[in-house]
Amino acid sequence: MSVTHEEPELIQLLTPEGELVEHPDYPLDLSAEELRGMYRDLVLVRRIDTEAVALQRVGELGLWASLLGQEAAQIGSGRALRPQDMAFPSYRDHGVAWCRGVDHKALLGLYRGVTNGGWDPADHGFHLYTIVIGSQALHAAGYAMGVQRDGALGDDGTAVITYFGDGATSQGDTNEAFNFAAVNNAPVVFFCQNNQWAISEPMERQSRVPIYQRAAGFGFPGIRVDGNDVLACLAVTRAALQNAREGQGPTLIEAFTYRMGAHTTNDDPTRYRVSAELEEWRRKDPIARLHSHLSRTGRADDAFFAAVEAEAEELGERVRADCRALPDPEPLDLFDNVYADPHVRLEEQRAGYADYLASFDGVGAEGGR
Amino acid sequence: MSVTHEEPELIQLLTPEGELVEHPDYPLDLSAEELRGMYRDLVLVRRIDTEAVALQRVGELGLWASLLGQEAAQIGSGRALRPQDMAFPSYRDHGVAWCRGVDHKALLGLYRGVTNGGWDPADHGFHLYTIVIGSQALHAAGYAMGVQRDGALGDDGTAVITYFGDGATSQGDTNEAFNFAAVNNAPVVFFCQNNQWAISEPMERQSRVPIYQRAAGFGFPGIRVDGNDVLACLAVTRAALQNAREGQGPTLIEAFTYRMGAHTTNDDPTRYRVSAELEEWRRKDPIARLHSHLSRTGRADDAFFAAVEAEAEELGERVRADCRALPDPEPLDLFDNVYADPHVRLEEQRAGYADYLASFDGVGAEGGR
Amino acid sequence: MSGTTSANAAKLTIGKAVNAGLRRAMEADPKVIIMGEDVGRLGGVFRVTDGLYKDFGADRVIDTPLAESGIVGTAIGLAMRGYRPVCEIQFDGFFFPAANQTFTQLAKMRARSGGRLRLPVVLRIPYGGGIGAVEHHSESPEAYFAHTPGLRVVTVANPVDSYWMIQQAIASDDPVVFFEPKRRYYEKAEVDTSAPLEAATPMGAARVARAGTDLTLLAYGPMVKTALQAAEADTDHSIEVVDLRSISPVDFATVCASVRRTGRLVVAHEAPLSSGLGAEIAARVTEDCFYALEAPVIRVGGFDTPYPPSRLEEHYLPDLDRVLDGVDRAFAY
Amino acid sequence: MSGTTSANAAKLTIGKAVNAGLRRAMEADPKVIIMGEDVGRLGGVFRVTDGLYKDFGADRVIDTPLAESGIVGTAIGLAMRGYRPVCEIQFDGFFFPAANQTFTQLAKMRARSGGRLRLPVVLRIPYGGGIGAVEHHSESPEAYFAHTPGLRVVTVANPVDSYWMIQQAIASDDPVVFFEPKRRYYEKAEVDTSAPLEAATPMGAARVARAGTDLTLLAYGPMVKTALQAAEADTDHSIEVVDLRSISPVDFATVCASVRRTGRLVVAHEAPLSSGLGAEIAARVTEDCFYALEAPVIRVGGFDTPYPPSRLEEHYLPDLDRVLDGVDRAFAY
Ligand SMILES: Cc1ncc(C[n+]2csc(CCOP(=O)(O)OP(=O)(O)O)c2C)c(N)n1
Ligand SMILES: Cc1ncc(C[n+]2csc(CCOP(=O)(O)OP(=O)(O)O)c2C)c(N)n1
Ligand SMILES: [Mg+2]
Ligand SMILES: [Mg+2]
Repeated sequence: MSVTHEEPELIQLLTPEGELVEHPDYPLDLSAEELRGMYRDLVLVRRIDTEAVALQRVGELGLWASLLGQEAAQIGSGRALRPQDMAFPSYRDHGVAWCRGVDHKALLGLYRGVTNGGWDPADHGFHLYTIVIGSQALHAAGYAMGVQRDGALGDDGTAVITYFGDGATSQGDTNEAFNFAAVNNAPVVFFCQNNQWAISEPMERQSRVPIYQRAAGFGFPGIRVDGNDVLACLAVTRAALQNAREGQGPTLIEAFTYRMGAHTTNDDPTRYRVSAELEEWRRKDPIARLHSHLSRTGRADDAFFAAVEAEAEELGERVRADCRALPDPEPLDLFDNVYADPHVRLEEQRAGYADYLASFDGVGAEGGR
Repeated sequence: MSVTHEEPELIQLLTPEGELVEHPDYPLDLSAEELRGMYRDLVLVRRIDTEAVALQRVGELGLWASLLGQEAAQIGSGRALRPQDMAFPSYRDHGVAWCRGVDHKALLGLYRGVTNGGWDPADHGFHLYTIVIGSQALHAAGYAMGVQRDGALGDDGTAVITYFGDGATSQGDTNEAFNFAAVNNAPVVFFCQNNQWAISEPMERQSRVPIYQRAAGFGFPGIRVDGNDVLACLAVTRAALQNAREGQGPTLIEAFTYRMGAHTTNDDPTRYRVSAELEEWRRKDPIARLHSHLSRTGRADDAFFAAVEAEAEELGERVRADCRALPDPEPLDLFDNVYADPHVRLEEQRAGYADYLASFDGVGAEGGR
Repeated sequence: MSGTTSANAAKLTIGKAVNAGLRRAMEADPKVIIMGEDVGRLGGVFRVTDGLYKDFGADRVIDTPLAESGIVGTAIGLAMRGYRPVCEIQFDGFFFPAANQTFTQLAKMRARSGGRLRLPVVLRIPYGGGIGAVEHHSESPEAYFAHTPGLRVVTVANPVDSYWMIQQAIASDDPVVFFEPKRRYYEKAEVDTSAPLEAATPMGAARVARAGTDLTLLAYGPMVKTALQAAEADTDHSIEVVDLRSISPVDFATVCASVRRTGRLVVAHEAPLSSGLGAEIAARVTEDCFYALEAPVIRVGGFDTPYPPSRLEEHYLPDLDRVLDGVDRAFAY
Repeated sequence: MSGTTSANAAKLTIGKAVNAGLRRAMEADPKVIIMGEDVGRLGGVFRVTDGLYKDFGADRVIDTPLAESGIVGTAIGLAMRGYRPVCEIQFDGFFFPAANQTFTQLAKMRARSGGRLRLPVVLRIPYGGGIGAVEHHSESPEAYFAHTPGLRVVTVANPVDSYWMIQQAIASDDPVVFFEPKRRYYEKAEVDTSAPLEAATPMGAARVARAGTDLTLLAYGPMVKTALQAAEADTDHSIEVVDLRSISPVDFATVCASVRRTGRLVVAHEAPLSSGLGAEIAARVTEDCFYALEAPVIRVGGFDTPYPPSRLEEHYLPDLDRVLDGVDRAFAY
């Protein structure tokens, strides 16, 4: 009748000091080039993120949810995906978006308020950001049930992944998704970025036990991985996706990481957390550790790091320019795409509003508004 | 990363053959009188149930949800409650209602359609039946949080229990309740009567693993008990309630039992389950096994059994008569008790409907309706 | 099948007509799947999916876990994968756990995607009272849906519409909420199942169910029968009955045309009166037909109370007399 | 506190006024507790519960798990145990996971119990648009609540009402949904906090916010300010502005009295027009004031689309010009 609260095993393949360690269940053999590629990913998504925060500060974005500190969890898991796979993200998963080839313009557009979506989920194997916490986990489970019905499993089959935070594990929908996936043995990986905080609420307000343990209660494996270790995130996600692909059903991955920034640009974390915590996590910075590994082992040289820096610099400039260049939607876009088929009420409202807008023509230069 | 699917331990103190067995964690020392009392409980609630089904057949009730087969789970757990405790039932928990002193008239009234409630939850430490699956689990968790805030824990403290079925474990609310209880260490026992079926859906459609295992995923103990063993249900529930009382937080009890009847009087189980299953469970009948224990050990004699039979007979008659005598509500009751404070719209509608009804006066003997 | 009907016409109840429509849709398109609680082996508590599990198998007729949010949420995912899920919500009162998935996800996702996603999901909801049920089994929640942009909402009042409109709902690339009048499930009529789907009246159109000149009586779903009875019963007036069929969007062209002819409108529904669909109809018709109206639009509805225990439901539900009382009130102007 | 005001009067924003009202209610009754996401140490994302955690502790200001159904569901349990929970739903768009607990449990439980249970639960919901937010942070879902018997629904438009009505909501033995106009959180006014609660205007009463003779302009919550501006801007007419305050039940006595004086009514809200609260008001006022109305009730509302991305919200939300356009339409009759 008792529950054991053992210290959870944390899968790690790269220590904070940048040393490789082996794990019997997760062998990983990456070439130096692949490692450099991941380093580049990490640096560039962080750069997009930093620029976006700055753009919000100057009013070019309405809001931004920073991934600072979570780059490894996102790039590691994102790079484990194959083209045919489908990801269902939350709202902070810019690193996964990067891996799925979603242009930064689309992400910026969402937070600038020129769109509520901005890319084609099918084109990228990457669903739209979902803001209502927990909702996307069910979409992923359902999509995975569709994959089953398509007979698209097997070695080269399709796997599904969904991303959410520690807070999201409290939501009924997330738990229903666990259960739908388990009961149907659906090919879906639940990837929880436990960044220790749900806005101002620490982990303990969301769960009494480590989150990965939730899975066993629904009858599928759960595993905790060092979320600041891009290699471990890659290896563990790859394995879970492969299990899914091969018909072995769902896995819950808890990537143990830390939200190094504010919840969003609206948030003031000094109200609820101490700086010592942040300091501690800074020492585990996901980029620093891969940098240290690459330079220590000679797998990358200064020229490489300089080139990545330069690329980041250039990307940063592009992000700023692209953001400012994003066109505002047209007023009558309001009525588009609400329905697939013609809709009598919206057509009427569109026509009415067009007339209304036209009635200002000539009243003033700006159309009177 | 793998999940073990061991055959779950099933706590049992009384075998189907009526033999007592000991369990180290659940010592139970009942006097012969207490055992006879529980036998009487079982027989009498089954009698109420049988009568109610019959009353539905002749149109005196609109519906009935039979507890047939689940008497031990309900009486065992119900008799573990103390007067100060609070129970949050589902819609089939007539045995618990019996233990909480709720008159059969109130239960019949609900299924006859003269009320949607029918008793005072505070008077009985027994909330109203809840029909929307899963909802009451959260009420119980919240009530238990109130008990904590009242400082009503301790040896003589208050514990809370909530009842639901196997199907209910799929519902988001039930899982949110598990989590609220866990995170707050609230004094609540989750009592799941796994009767193998949710209307036509077998257990496997609701959960991939035994239900008691769900608890560990939320960080509290789960236990499976023989739900047809009234003694095991009593002992296990008593222990869990005591833990709750003493501030050790929630427990999930899965009472492994069987719905021997139809889901409700509206249901036709021959469409989805085979009679062999029913036969198998008949051999585990919760009443038969206590009968066999009592008579084999001489703890009850024929006179006792005859007396219980006679009492059941008399109760049956009372149930029939009481049901038929239940008065219909008055039309204007419609508007009562929707709000505690006066409500301008309902007062207006009440007055309007009173006038409307009065307009038929004299039109015909029956008021024109 | 009755001997007097053509080879392809059958006397069907509303329940059987929906069943036949589902079957035809499933035959026509392998992407159409059924999901919900007890829709499989049992065929649903009202048997509307009877036989489909047997003939199409567990992959296309899915007995889901008992979780309405899960049903709608996974249906969205299935739709994104190219399926056309038809979800059964077992009873009206059990829709609410799915409110988030329906209102914030299903309804908005196409717009969110800038038109890139199609969400051909149907939610079938047996609704309304009058069957002597316990609590939560007699609700009429259609106004919540009508107030939610991105959804189409329809309901049926007869077997012919049931057969065609369920197929139209499935064929629509928009999410459609399909309300079935549970107390009318056993109403029968001849349905000619041989016609092509394209020939059926569009599901967005209201229908004049009975022509009349003095007053328009508008109803939908279970109240259409009551409205027709009331029209018959009022031998003093010529009452036109409009069956709304589409709850959102409302076919105001047909409704207003009728009101302009008759000058009076009574709207009847089972849902609580306040902020019910009748309010929208009254507001809009009054705006469009201000000078044609001889009387304010009169609404007849359920009271603004929770649905009562069944022994009171005859008082709660607008019946023939209450509808006629509404008609009288309209003529009092 | 400004030097020119009395000892107990303070210049408060709407946000601070709700905060002060919460504090006073918590001081007056130890059973009043606050619960929700981030309401504790952070003081809520709008800081409406600022300081309460520090002063009343974690037992009375509860940072809950991230689960709205859990919040409302446990609040019901706490209420049954004698508490008076005030739940914060962080944003309007995140209410929907709690729809089942709110609509099938909270709203109906008193009636279900035959009046034996009291459910003094308050749901505070910051609502409405105009703050440049991302999706789901700008919704106006009040009509869903107005259509749900068993709930009381109120909203505020100024600091004085904010201070008193939150206390009245907490004092009520009925469940009250308390909508806070988030884009007006920083509107300031003098609030005399010394008066007894009993002296405050009842929360069910509408208020004539500006007297006029030619047309009644009805608004609530965030639109009251816009309505007042419109009334000022229209120098050709004398416009009376009514601040509804109570969304359910509506104080039709006050509204109709105004309409009978002016003969014209325009209703404005942010929510989608169709089946919005304006529909109920138009329907009911037309019935009650049929002969007094010179024009149909004109509704000005959000369009029947999902709330758009923020760069379009100025087009979605009825602004001064759209309200004036509504006024013009009313005068065109
Ligand atoms: C259903 C719902 N409730 C509330 C919110 C408001 N909200 C946005 S993010 C957030 C915290 C999320 O925490 P977590 O799941 O840990 O993800 P993180 O932001 O840390 O990545 C909250 C409460 C929301 N978006 N959806
Ligand atoms: C939210 C909700 N959805 C659907 C139903 C309809 N329904 C009533 S009982 C039932 C099955 C419940 O199964 P279980 O939880 O195992 O309890 P049991 O009836 O077996 O005691 C269903 C689906 C409901 N009451 N509530
Ligand atoms: Mg987090
Ligand atoms: Mg069951």
